[in-house]
Amino acid sequence: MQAILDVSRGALSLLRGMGVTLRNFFRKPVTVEYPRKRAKVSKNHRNAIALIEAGNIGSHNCIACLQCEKICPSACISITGTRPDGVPFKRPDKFDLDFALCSECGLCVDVCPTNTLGYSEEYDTAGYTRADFKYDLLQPWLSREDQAIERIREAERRKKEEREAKRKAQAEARARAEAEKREQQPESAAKQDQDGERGTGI
Amino acid sequence: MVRDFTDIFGSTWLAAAASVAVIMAFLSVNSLMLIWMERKVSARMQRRLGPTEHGPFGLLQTFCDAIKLLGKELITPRHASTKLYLAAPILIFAPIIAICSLFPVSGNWVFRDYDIALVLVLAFTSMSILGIFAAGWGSNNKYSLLGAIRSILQNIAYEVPLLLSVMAVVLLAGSLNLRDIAMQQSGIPYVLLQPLAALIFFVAATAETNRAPFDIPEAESELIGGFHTEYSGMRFGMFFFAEYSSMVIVCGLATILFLGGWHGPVLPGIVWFFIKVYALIFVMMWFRWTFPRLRFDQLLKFSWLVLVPLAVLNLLATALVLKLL
Amino acid sequence: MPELIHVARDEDRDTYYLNMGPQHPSTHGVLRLRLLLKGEEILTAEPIVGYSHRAHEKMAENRNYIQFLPNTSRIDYLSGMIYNIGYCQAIERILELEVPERAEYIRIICCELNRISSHLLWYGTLLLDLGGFTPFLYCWDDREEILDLLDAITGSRLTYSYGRFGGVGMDVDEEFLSGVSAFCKRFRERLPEYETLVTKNIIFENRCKDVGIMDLEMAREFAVTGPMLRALGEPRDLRKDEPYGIYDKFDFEIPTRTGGDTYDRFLVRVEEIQQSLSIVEQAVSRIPDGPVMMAKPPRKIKPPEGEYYFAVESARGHFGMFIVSDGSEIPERIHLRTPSFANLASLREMLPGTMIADTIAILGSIDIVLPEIDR
Amino acid sequence: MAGMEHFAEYGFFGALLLAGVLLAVGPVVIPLFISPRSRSEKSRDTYECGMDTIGSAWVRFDLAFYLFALIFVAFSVAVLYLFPVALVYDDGSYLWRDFVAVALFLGILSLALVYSWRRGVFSPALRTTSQRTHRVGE
Repeated sequence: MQAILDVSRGALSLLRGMGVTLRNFFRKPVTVEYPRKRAKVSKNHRNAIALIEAGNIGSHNCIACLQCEKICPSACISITGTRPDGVPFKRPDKFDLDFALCSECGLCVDVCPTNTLGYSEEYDTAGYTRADFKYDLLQPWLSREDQAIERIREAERRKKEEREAKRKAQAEARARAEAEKREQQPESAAKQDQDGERGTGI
Repeated sequence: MVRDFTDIFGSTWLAAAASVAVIMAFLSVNSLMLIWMERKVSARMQRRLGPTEHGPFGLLQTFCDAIKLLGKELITPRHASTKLYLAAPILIFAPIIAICSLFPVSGNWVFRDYDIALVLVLAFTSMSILGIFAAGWGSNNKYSLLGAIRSILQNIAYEVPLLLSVMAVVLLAGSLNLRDIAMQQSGIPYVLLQPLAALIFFVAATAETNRAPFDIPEAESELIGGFHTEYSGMRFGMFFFAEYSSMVIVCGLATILFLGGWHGPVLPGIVWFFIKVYALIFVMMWFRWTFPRLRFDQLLKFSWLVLVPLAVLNLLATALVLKLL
Repeated sequence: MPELIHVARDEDRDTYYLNMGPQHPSTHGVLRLRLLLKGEEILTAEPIVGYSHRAHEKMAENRNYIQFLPNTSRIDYLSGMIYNIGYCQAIERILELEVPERAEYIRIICCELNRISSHLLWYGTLLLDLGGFTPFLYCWDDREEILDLLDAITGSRLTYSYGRFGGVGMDVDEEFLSGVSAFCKRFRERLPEYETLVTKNIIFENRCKDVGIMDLEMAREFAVTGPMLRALGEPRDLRKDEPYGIYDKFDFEIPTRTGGDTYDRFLVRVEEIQQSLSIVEQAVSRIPDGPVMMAKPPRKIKPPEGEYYFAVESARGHFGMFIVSDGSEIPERIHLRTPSFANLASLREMLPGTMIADTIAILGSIDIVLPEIDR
Repeated sequence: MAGMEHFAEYGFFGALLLAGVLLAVGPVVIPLFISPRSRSEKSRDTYECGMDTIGSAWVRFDLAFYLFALIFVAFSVAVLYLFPVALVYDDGSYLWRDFVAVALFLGILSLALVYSWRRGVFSPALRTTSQRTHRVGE
């Protein structure tokens, strides 16, 4: 008797299981046909790093401080930089990424002091040789480099002039103030917010 | 009036040649379509899409696969027993065409009408086990060997309930001629008179064809393909071909024995026959994509301690009822 | 039949050795089991590991504490978040850093989601090993939701390096939180379907019940932890026993079973999924506003000289980090105590006497992750 | 000879069997012309999960399997005798003799099953709980 009950209970469980698969048979598939349709990539998705455009100079804002190169656990970034004339910091002349080594940990992006590192949008890179994954991150910016340096110089010059002018104005004011019985307190130039851009000092 | 191929062609040999052509054409297209169907059914049950690339609904996918298999290298393992290893796919494949010729697909349409067709079908379907054992032993691979041993035990375990359930039908019909058996079901199909026998038959048939949940001889997650582990390219293709063809055979047999063969309203008989066959095949696929695999000893226990006693009781009951009526 | 080794003694003629793995579909990676078989019965079983050794512990000695961060989520790639955040918590404990409360909540949500996704993968692969392909894909369908959610905030689907010393890498937005709630709701609706399809399936029950039974003494001997131990009726769980993070603020239970067989391990994990869901729901409903990073995280991580041990409960059990510091930026030694390694060792005792088919079920129920064993 | 004529009737079936053998050879021959050849001897190794094979696969298999084979022989051969019985079952004038014969036959047959069941053929004495083979640290 018990055996018969067991068998029928088992058979019932099997039938109910078949019910589940049949229900799913008529549901809509969840597949995204990948090469035909692109998968949705989250906005924070980590991939090969890229240099981000900084609005005010029309190019990236890398100052070749080598912090990313130092922190990279896989040693896949190599940077060299020189300081152009009239620019207060270095500009990279080589920013290579060996993506074949990269583990997409994102430490370099975290550590970047000028927030100039971000992720590229591609997510299905493929290649036939290791050389295919040697990315030159400066490539897209090469054409704008001269212009960018020009702009930085321009900004630097303007800043210098402003500083000069301010100093001159302050000196004049001071002189005037001294002349007018030394009433006014001189303003500290250092206190002034220079540009609004983070940390770059442009 | 029976119209079989010997009547049409006049000569046995011509008729045989014509039958081979027709059956071979049907079977090759059929297995390719069944593989496609399997992939589509499994995909839909798992909420995937399945093949979509080649042809409409991916219909040509399996044709491409077949062509690819033809271009694959045939590797014979160094330590294999060459004769057995090479004979195995042939042994499995050879009886299939002959078995298919026995099925009456419509009231007056059968390749050759034999009075003992049922015995022939049962005998030759069991022959595939020889091929499986030759493959398993000949490969000299332990996984293959395990698969082969399991296969034999499974086949002999399920042969018995299969025969006993068929016997109940033979008792009712009083004939071993497949056409006669189907003819007698023009009113009520035997599945209504013999529901238990039909169930036992179908379960045993699923096991005979090594389909999940009874696919332990192949058991890709344990035995990595079991008896056909060492087979590559088209030799592996032959096993595949045989598996899907034998699905058609057992489902065709079930259709004739229990579902009334070609009988059905409105549509022509041959259409009804294939509708029933493919519906049964769909159920087999449905099994496969729903259940986990049984363990080997549970499988044997289930056959010997559940199916066989049930089949014996069913047979006795049938015999008793026949006497009472 | 030339050049094969023959078994020497005649009485051994009906036993034979079989390599299961490293290239085997059910050894979950590159585990190799050398089985001595008699027919289908296993006489001895010897797990052989090391095929995917990546020297994570050695790597730790060659880079500073921050640079080791991405490694942690690669040790056990299925519960990468738990390992990653566990490592951060260890360093925070050593340096006595204060983590903002919001960050703690985010950590709990992420870790528990990760635990669910890890259990889902185990669920699917166990069924796959037992021959049920369809539940496997249902699990992956649900797991995908979790991966999408975690991807949105961490930027990675598997190897999250999301934890930071003193907080987490990125704040979560409303969209993420509502996504998590939606996932919990949807997944709770899906659970009965799993139960009908798998848990109550008679074939599945028969495959798992009374297979791979372990007793408590043996579990202690092998230092078995996690769901395997809890399936023996021992409610050991670091989240309750030695609460780290803010686990003590949550209301959850440690599911246990007493049988200690494969089916019990299965049920324990399934209930754990539900408990994790409830933790996630609590966390989402109570998450406070605020920063996700401490005000002034230390620029250089220099733990004082000494030896430290910190452990978290990963999806597989007790994950411990033994950190030896010489006071510099680079660790002297980091030893990782990974749960599956200890759990796997018990195979030697569980396998003999069972059949090949059971091997697969037992192996599946241990829930091994080979890279975590080999490290 | 009457026997020969009887077989001649199955010429059709035999021809189809022959055709099956021939057609099975065909697809295996085609790849010989178009498939690539591997140069590595390693590819002809027996597959054992990527490791070198330990010993041959041609071993003696467990005796338990032999018992299963015996039950099968008992059953399958005996069931064959039922086919002719089934054919003539209901057309005689004997009312109960047929049934009693079949029932007796099946009953005796079932004894084989009962016997092997009682002898424990179907419940292999597999160990499910752990037995100590060695201790940690030994």
